[in-house]
Amino acid sequence: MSNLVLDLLLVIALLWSALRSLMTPNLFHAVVLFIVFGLLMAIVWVRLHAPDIALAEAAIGAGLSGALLLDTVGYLHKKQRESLS
Amino acid sequence: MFDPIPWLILLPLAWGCLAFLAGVGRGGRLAFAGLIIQLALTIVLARQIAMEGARHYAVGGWGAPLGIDLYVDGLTGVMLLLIHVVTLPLVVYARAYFSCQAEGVGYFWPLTLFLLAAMNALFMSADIFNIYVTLELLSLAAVGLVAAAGSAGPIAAAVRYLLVTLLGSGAYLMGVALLYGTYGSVSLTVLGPLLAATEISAAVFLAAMLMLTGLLLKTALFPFHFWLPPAHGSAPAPVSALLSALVIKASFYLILRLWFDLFAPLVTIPVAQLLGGLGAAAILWGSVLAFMQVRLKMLVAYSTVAQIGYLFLLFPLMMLPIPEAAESALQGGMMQLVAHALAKAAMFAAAGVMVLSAGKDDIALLSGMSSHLPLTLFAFALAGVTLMGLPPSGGFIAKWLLISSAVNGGQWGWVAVMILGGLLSAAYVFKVLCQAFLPPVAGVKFKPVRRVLEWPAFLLALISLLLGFRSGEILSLLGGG
Amino acid sequence: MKNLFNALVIVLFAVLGLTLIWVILELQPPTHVHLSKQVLTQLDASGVTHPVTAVLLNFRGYDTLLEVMVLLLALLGVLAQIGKREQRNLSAWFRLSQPYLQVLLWLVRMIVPLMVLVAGYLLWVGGHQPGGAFQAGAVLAAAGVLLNLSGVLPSWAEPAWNLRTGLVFGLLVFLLVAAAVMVVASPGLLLQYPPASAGMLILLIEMGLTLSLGLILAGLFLFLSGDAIEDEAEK
Amino acid sequence: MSSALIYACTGAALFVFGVTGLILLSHLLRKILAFNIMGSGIFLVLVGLGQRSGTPDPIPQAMVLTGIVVAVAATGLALALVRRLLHFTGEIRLPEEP
Repeated sequence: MSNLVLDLLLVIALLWSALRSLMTPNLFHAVVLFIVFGLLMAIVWVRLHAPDIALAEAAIGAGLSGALLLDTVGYLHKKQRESLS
Repeated sequence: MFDPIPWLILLPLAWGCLAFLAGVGRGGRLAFAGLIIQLALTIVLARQIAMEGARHYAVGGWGAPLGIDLYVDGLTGVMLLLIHVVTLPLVVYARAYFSCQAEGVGYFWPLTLFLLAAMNALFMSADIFNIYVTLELLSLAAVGLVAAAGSAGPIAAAVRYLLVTLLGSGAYLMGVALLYGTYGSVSLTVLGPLLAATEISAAVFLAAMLMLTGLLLKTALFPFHFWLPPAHGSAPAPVSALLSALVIKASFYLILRLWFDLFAPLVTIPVAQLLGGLGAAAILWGSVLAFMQVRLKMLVAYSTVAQIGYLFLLFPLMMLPIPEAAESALQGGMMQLVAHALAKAAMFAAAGVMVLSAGKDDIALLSGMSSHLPLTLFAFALAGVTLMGLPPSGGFIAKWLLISSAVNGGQWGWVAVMILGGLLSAAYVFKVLCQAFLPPVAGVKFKPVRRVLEWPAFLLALISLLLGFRSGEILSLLGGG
Repeated sequence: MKNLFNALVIVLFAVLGLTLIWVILELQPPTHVHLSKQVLTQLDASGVTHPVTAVLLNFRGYDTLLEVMVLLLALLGVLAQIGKREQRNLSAWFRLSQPYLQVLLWLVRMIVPLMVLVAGYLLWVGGHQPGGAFQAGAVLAAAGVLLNLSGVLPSWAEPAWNLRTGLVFGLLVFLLVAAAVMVVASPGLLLQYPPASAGMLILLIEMGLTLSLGLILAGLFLFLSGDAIEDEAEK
Repeated sequence: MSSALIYACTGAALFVFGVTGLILLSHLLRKILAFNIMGSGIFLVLVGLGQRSGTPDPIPQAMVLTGIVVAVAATGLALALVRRLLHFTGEIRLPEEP
């Protein structure tokens, strides 16, 4: 029973973070939400008895992709400041 | 007996790695040598297929469904021969091209070699997940090549191409997931008989739809063609030639494979008619837009959109109840694939030389090209003959087979579309030729180009023309597997 | 017109989504093929005892070979975009000018050696429990990214021959093992390891892959993050 | 309903979110996020559907590992191209259809 509740909570959190990361107006928040989404995915993989994928998702999906995206957001902001000044 | 299959997989990957090791702009000679070896291997393989028929090859020795199977038949043999025959002259062309115009050479050679490796692996694969990996390999190589030219236009085109092709792969992979969920296997050898024997569930229908849509996106069939002209039109000429001639054929090949080997029990006449209708729309729309272009390479790219349409006419014609009509439809479609690959490679190569010489990609600047680069213009015209479908070219045989199939089945609508398409392609080819035969505008100077740049296009165009005389061999290899 | 198109797309994909869910709920379990059982019965012959590693590097090792090529290819695409520039050490200077990074730097000095150890451990246990080359490579890459963020490791420019060798080292090991097996042990058969030495060969491949995957994944970040500095220098 | 099946259905929903976002959103970074969400959805369907009966299945798990690596490769390439586009044009959106 508690497992089912946990699963449903995870599902809601997954769907919510995915939707928000696509819809939220602030780009930085979107990327942070995407990283949260990746970490939630890692938990889901543990729930699905797939620890290999959980490790890879946390390190690659959330970690590396997140770092790449954040760096690009930083670059974008810098560019935008330049074009304003 | 020597088996060329594993070497055809491993060697191109090794060439790619070595070319990357060699460094920026290096690897042209390696590519040439490697391609000659691979062409020899392909010929050996094609002979084996012709003598002994189709066969399976179990990678790792496990066999499907546990391991990954490869499968080679006549169709595979034709495709493998085609990519090597088209690429070899293009390698010579690319070396000369990048020695005049260094822009975009960066990692051209490793990317091209990986592109070839991806196509080799794709054509031989009999495992739908493995095919997904090869598709991604192919797409990323193609996108990297388009973007290498490095100014804003090509990069925007490359981004759009990348996003579209990723969407296509995603839809395809979703189909793979559903099929695995239904049958517990991803091997074509296992899935084919299972689909034929069991009742088809809704999941399989959905999977077929998703996979087909994904591949149509990658093949750029109308109305999914929007990404193709900017990507093929703004890449460096050798890249455009590779992409237009070969890369889109890879996803078409997969559609053909899945249509016949996997989803045959699901195929209905309305679906085939729909594909044919989209093909017909592509022929007319692509040809008209090609005629309206002001840039030469965009014209050639839109002509690709149109010529893809012919390939899809084979689906409704294959459904005809008359066996001869169905057979000649398949043969015509395959001839169209081969002839278009050769002719389009020649056309893009020739267009690249003319643009290089004129200094700018603009059809209006071509006046006087007939006296300056007669051989290149001749190659362009010969390739045009194949696209129009005039005898004795390979394109003529292709269109003849398709038309006779349609006439045989009483499908006059398709006949009308094909004839109209031929006239329209004549219009856009002559638009270029007429401009080139105008007297040169005073004060316009053409840059001289190296002779070695002109011959590959001519060679490719000549092969596409002479294909008409040797179509029997290709068709018998096709039927042999 | 635009809004109409958007609404149409949303409705279309909502229908697709509901159909997908319906199809998934309706689906009967497969009755014909039971692959997970086959994996377990053949596990002894694969040379490793962890089923996922067995699938990844033996039963479907061919996929993995191609997949690593995909990764290298993406890196090639990235390299084509960064253009020619000299390796600059601006990163350290630029980033160290921010005080909170001092703390980060101190942390990184502690964490990075630990991460390298973890990577080695993941690689080693991959044969019999969760872990393996991909996870180990990812941890190595993460260490590289951290070093870059804290200013210790400069962003990379056009790779010289030694870095290029590192990037393709794992792939070359993989290809060489495949070719050697094909010539010596099982003639004409691709990636068919003799059961007796399969475990050793897989570990060899994984060691090469860990190094190259770590470098490639780190490279995706380290080559790209240099852009900002390049612009900085232009001004 | 097993938890694997719940996650498979979630995967279907995520796939649809991702595809819709990839088509409709115009900001390129959002498109890349949408592509990654689409990918995660597919992976969930692949594993969830394969493990309906409750026993772990190593085959789809290995496929998803492959898929994650391919996804990060594509993301890296896409970001490199987007940054280059930004560098040249200062735009983070694609020009309208020609």
